Amino acid sequence: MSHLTDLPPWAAIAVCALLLLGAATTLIGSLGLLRLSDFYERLHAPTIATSGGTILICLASILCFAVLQGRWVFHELLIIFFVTVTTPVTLMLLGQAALYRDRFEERQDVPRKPRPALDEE
Amino acid sequence: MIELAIIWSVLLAQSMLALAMAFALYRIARGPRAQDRILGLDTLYVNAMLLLLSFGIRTANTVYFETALIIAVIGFASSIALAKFLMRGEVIE
Amino acid sequence: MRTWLPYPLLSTGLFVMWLLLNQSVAPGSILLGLVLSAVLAWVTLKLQPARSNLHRLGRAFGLAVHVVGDIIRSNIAVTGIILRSRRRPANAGFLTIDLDLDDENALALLACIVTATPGTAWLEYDRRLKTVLIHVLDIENEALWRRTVKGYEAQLKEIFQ
Amino acid sequence: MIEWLQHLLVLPILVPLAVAAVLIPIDERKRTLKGAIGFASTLVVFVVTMILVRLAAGGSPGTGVYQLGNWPAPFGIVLVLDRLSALMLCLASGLALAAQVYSMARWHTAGHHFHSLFQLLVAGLNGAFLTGDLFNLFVFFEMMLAASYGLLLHCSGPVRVKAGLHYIAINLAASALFLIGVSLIYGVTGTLNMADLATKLATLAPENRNFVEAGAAILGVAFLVKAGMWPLSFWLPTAYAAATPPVAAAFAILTKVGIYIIIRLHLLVFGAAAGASTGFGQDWLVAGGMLTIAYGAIGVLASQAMGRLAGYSVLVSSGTLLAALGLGHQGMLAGALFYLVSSTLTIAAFFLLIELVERGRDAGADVLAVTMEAYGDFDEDEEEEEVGVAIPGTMAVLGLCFCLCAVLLSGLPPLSGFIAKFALLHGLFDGSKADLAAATSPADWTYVLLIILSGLAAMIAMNRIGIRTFWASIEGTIPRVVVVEIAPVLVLLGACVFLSLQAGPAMRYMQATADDLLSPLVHSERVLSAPRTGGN
Amino acid sequence: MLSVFILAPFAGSLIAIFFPSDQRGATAWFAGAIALVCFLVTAGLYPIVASGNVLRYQLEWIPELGLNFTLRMDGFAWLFCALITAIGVLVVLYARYYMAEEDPVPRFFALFLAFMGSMLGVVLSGNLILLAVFWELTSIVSFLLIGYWHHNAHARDGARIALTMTGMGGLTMLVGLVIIGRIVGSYDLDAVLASGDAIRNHPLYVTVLVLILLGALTKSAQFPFHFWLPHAMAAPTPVSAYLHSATMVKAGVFLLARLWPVMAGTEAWFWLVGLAGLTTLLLGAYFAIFQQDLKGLLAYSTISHLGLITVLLSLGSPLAAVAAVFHIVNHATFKASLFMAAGIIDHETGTRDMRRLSGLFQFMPITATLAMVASAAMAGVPLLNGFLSKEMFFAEAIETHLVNPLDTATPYVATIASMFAVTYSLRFIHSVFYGPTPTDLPRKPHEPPRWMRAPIDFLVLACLVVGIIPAQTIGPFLHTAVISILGDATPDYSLAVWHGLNIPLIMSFVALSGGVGLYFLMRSYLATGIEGPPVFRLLEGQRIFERVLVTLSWKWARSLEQQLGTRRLQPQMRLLVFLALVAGASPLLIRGFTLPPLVIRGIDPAFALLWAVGIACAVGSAVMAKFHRLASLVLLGGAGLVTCITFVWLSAPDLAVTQLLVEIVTTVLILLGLRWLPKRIAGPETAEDIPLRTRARRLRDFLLAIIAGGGLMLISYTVMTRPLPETVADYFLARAYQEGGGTNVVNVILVDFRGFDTLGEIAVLCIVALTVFALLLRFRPQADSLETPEQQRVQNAFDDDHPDRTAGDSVAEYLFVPSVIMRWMFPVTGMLAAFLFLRGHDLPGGGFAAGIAMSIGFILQYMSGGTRWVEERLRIHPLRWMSIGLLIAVATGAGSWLFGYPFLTSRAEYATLPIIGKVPLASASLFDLGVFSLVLGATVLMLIALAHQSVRAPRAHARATRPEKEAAE
Amino acid sequence: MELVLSTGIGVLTASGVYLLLRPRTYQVIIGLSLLSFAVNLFIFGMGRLRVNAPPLLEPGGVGDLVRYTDPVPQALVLTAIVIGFAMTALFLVVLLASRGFTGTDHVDGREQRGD
Ligand code: NA
Ligand code: NA
Repeated sequence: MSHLTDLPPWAAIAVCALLLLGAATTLIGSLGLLRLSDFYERLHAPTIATSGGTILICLASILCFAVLQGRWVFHELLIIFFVTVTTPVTLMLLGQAALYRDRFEERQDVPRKPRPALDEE
Repeated sequence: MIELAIIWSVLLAQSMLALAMAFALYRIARGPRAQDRILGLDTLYVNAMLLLLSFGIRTANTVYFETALIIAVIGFASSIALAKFLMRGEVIE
Repeated sequence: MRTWLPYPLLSTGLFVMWLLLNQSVAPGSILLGLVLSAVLAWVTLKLQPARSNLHRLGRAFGLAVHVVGDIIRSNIAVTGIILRSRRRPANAGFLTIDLDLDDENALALLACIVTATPGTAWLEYDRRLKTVLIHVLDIENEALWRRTVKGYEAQLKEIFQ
Repeated sequence: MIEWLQHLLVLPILVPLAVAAVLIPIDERKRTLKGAIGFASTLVVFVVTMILVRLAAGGSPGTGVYQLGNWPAPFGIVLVLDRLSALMLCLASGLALAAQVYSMARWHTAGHHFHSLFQLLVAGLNGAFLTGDLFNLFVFFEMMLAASYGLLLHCSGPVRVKAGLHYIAINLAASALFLIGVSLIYGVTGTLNMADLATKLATLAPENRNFVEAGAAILGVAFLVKAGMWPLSFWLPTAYAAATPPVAAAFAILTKVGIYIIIRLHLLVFGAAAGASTGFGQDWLVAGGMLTIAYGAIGVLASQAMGRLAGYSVLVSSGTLLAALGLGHQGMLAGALFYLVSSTLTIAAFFLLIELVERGRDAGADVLAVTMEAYGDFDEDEEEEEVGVAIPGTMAVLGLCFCLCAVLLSGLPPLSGFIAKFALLHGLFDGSKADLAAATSPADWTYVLLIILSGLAAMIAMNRIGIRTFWASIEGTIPRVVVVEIAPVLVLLGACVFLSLQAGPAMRYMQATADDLLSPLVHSERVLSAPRTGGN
Repeated sequence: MLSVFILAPFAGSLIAIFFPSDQRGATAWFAGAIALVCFLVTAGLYPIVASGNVLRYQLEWIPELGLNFTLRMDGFAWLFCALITAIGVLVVLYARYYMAEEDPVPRFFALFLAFMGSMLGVVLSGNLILLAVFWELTSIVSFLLIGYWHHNAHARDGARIALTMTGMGGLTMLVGLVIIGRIVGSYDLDAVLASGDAIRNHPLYVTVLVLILLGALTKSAQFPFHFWLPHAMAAPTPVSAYLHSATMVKAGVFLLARLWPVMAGTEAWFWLVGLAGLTTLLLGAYFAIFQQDLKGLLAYSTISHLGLITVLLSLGSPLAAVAAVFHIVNHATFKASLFMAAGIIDHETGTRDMRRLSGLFQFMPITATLAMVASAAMAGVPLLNGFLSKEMFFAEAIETHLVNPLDTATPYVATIASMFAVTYSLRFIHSVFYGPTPTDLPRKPHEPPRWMRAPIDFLVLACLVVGIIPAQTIGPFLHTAVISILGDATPDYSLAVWHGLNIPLIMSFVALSGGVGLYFLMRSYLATGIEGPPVFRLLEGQRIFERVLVTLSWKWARSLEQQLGTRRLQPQMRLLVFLALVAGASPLLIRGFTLPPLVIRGIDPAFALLWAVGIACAVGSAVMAKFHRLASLVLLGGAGLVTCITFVWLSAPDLAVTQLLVEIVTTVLILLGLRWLPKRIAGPETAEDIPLRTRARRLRDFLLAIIAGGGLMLISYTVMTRPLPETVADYFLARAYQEGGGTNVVNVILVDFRGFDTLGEIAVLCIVALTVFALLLRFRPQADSLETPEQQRVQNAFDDDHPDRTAGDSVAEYLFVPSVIMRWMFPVTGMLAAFLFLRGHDLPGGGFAAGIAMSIGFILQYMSGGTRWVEERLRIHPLRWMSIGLLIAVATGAGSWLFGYPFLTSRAEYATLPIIGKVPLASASLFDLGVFSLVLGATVLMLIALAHQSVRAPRAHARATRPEKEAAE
Repeated sequence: MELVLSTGIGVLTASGVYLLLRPRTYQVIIGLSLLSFAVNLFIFGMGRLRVNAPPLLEPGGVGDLVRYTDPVPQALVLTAIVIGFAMTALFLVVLLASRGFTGTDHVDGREQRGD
């Protein structure tokens, strides 16, 4: 069984840097959940984790295992791909739900549902 | 020296991710609205996935990868169900 | 060909996924991957997802590079917004953009790209008016966002026509 | 044993399991077919268990240990056939057969997948009786419980659902306790096999023994919920009374599973070989059992409806057994086993009888209305297939059956209920002639008193309810009862009569069973040293 | 030969049931023949018994317990047999005429024969327990006989009281008999009768005595258990004549006499038996005077006479025992005839009320004469049999047996009671046969049919003959009986009418004259027609009994049931938790338990932080479960996620995968259900608004929860910090690959080492899916959840308001983009499932995980397209998948039988295929395929069944409300 | 590690038990779920805690408890998870049916005073 300490120093430093960077990005993204004041603004926070955080940590993982095991198969790419594809679905639905609710509660800072031209005449 | 750096940086990264989870939890617990909670859960899932990946790096073991992959591929199912419930009052129509 | 391999791109994607998952190019693995990806595509046919005519698949690579670049940029930007002190709240707002994409898959891809990019979120698409409502975290660069989205749309139109 | 005969051991589990699988996709409208397949399966199981009883009674060494997957104990899961498990299997499958036949008159039409669930219940029961592994026991326990949930809810309706909710909630909590207990035992001893545990307990370090005992006590609570010990049993009369008759009849054995496992744990694991832990929990059983008898008897008296009366009778039966087990008179064990068989058969017959009797009365009309409503739900099969012909003198037969039930429940002579009570008393006063007084503790006397009082309570209550039903209500319409409904009742009661007539051989079997149970090390040795098929 | 006594009546009883109900004569002839046969056999056996032999018959029943079917006939038993069978014949003859056309006679005679058999069983039992068996049988059969006319409420009450009293006595007596048997070492009567000293000197003697007396005294209607007998008079008169004079009530005194040699003679015996007997003797006679019902009078008289016999037996003197036996016979003779006479009067006049009867002598002189003679016997008039035994009683009463007040009181009580007997006998005769011609009788009286009177003729003749020449008639039979009880202790006694002028004779004279005087003194009082004796009338036995019974068995029982039990769930749960705590803690506390050292070092801060999140999730979920269900569910998901990461962290990737997948499906399931729950909006949850009781209850539950959590925490911490014991895991780790063919040991355990668990586990899943499916088919949602959710209504309303939109446009619109992606995810999920399945044996994954993953793929489609959309395109047969899955699993396991191995023995082979190379073919994989199929089917079935409610319920609702609307229009 | 996990088990148990004693069916089902997490972790803990020692053998390997964590509790937990899942589903449907029939989500099918 291999250990992380088996990595050559350059790779170790790179892996650690990527990992830390990714984790930090993710942390900031989650911090956004805390700090941003409005739901629609908070909607952007998770995407930092799903994009920046995921890419960086996956890169760290790819690099780590590529060096450790000498293989060049990047199955972490699957994670990047699927996270990128699936997270937006939830966010879209959530955004629409919020939109619907705000309209229903007649909040003013939300755009109305677009009316077709026919309707307006 | 380098070993120590590796250990500490992995530890730091994991702690950051766990902290990120705590932030997401805050949003879940506080709301104020249901969509905020679901957003928090979605974030929690992604953070958990990254934590798992980092754990894979830490142990240099690939067997933990599948759990992360499952979160990536179908983890969104529960948040979609929640979001749809919010939107339509019903998960499956 | 269509009856046997209704969604070639899907099957290819599934096959690649299989190989990546198994991290193996052994004959058995390849054969199993081929069979599985064909069978799954065939089952998917029953759900009748919209078929797209893909023309210039080569352009897809360019799009990908473009997207990754944008993602990195907006990551930095949004990180900055979050870390800014509370005294300067984010200047967020809604944006309605007219689109002329018809292909469902292309639209879905566009939605993914827009939403996956920090700082923009796809909210609501109106099929009749062909408009999309987007929320952006930094409304000051409204023109930039319109340009970006239209840019993606153009690239997608090239691929899906 | 002939080699293929060895595989008979697993059939009581596999046959119903496979048949259930076959039954699942068959259209609900082909009820006759489903019923026939289910009946055939239950019949096969019954025949197999009869053979198993004979094999167990023969008791040649080296038989009756079935190593699933050909892995030896304590590593793999083994099924263990001894006299006790064979007896329980036979009893369970006999009841199942009766309930199965009864259900085919009408109740199986009152909901979907009755026969599949029923087969799975049989499989679960048989598994619980056969397995020699604590965690596998949990699995079969859950299987049995899950099927019982499904069957209790069979035919739906507010009463059943309300009762079901409580039943399920409590049993789910109890299942959590089961898991905690089992895993705690594993965490300290490193084994899940009961026979292995029995041998390990004596040599365990004291600080670990504490935890085994704590685990066993928690496990015990879970089983006592199932066995219906007061105060864990308030759900039971309600649930049993709410269940449809064939289901309630099959439930009569469910509480006995709890008892069965308590017997196993008490006499195998904490038996004579358990060192300092021998007899662990005995006082709790005595106190709990006696309180259960008292509560059951009070409930029997307080019951207005026969269903609840039967439910409380279940408690009386459980309490009698638990206390008998706890009192620790070895001579009582055989009597207790006899009592177990007799009371189970009686209560099952009574559950089946109740609906037939009440059908003629106004109160029964409601039950029937529920049935009819159940028919109505799928419009296309209104056609009511009556199996057999209505028998003349229905009331006479029902009355006779009721009398037999009353006699059996109150332990009046000459039937098995009396013999069982006599055997218990005979075993209780087991001191030598001179020190009989000294050997009989206050607990023993309390037990005797409770036995008398519970018999009296059953007599008064059955009397009251029987008079009201058969003597005081001449105006009530004579119920329409078909042969397949009354036949199982008669067969079950007939079994009691047979048991009474053949009490000698039966008691010999029980005595041999008791002797087996009282020598746990022999049992453990047999389980642990059974050879694998094909060497090594 | 003895078995005839049991066999014939019971077989006859069985046959008699099947006689047609209109065949009164034939049934009676049949029953009579059986009784006669028994009588003749009895008669035939006399020479053997008379020569001092004891007849035995034994059949093994339960030799292990010493309970055998032993019949034993000695002189005493013979005498009883003769009594039972002879009077039986007479009663059958009588009943033939007594029973009305419309009475279901076969049932009567069947029960009658059964009773005769039971009674013969009691007297012939050679085994104590067998005696108890027949004893209770007489109770049961008598219950049915008393309740023969069950349309009559009195009959029902009488039957119930009789059974309750005698049954209870029988139950206690059984205990006594068992103890005697254990003291003696055998239940065999011969052995018992030979162990008198052992029994009398045993520390449990008094206990045994009390237990047995409870049986004997209840059966013989002795004070204070006497009150059931008068109520048993609701029975047809033949039953009263037989059971309540000659036979059943004699069973109690029979038992006392039977056990007399081994139990009598002690002070306890004297006090207990004597006190009961004397009280009964006096009170019975006193009560009898004041009865208005003929049979009531006879019943109290019977009680009194039984008291007399009991007193005789209590004295412990052999001579008294002789008198007792003698009186048993005498009483049977005259009382049976009196009952029959009363029955004739009732039969011919239609009433038994002495207030209405009078002057019957002119209508039925013969019957009247017979009744007068029998009454005289009852009163103890000389030259009749009653006089003889009463003289013997008086003689014994004045003897001193033990020096105590009871013994002193005996002669006085005896005299007074005899006086009362004269009074009530006189009253019986005088008020029925003399006086004015009756005017308001329901029927015009005349003599009964000749053969109906014949039994009385015979019995009264017997009274006379025995009364005049006792030594030549009853003498030898009595002697045989007495010898068999007393053996060598048999005293000299003389059966003669005249013993000279002695104290007993004076007592008789006092009684006779006093009785007559009393009658004439009381005539005016009796003429008032008040039922029952003065003073005592107010505390009538039966009413007290009824009230006590109702109070005890009904009111108390019901309130106790409510006090001791509950039908509410929360208290039950609380008890369960509490008892589990007690159970878990007590071994640790009792045996002592040292706290493990607290290990803080080595805690990973990230892990700790993770669990801080997990703990917050758990607590939050609990807090929000009442008013913020969605939040609670989301937090539950968080707790599940932390659990999942924990599994990964601590080397259980398989668990993590499964936990995660299950978590997702559970969330969807609960969400599906949430739609059908009532809205619950945060109420007044401020501290002031909550009642104090509620707060107290919550605090208690909170404490209970804290203790439970703390307990489990402590236990788990302690065990986890201890070294792992030698476990079976070593075996699995060593063999998983070599013999199980897989590197993922957990999976090999699941499909091979402990594959049977997995089989059971998928069966559970299958059961639950079927249950859910079946239950939901009958699901009736509450009206308020029937409507489509508010969101949908608003959105549909929006669609309706806009002419360019059609219903459902809104949903189509907002799902437009998401559904494209969700649809493409379907094959991806399939690929993931295939991957998880195939690697399971070697790496984390397996059939279960694959099945759940695949089912999530289906859920996604349902969520995106809706139920109808999916089902128009995909034909899903979850039931079939389940069936096939279970069958595959079972068949795979059974496949090993072909190779002669036990069920589930796995075989792992490598097949070499062209191009592809070696392919692992493990039977365990096939088993796992079954798991996959079943899990997929079951999960999908549950989800779909729930989802279908949204489609089904509104439709059903519409269908149900349509007729109403039409009606309204 | 042990301390953290056992604290987690304790809190999960306490939350679950508290909910189990509440009057609303939904509270009970959440309680049962929390309790089942606790129980699963408890079972798991009975095999002791090891980091990075998953019981996955090298191909052809023979394992022992020195190198690998105890796989038995893991197998037990897997079974328990599945059964727990099934029971949650069942209880959910029963509580829905109960609510449908009785009109209330009280565990006793009717509102009690002071809950
Ligand atoms: Na975005
Ligand atoms: Na008169």
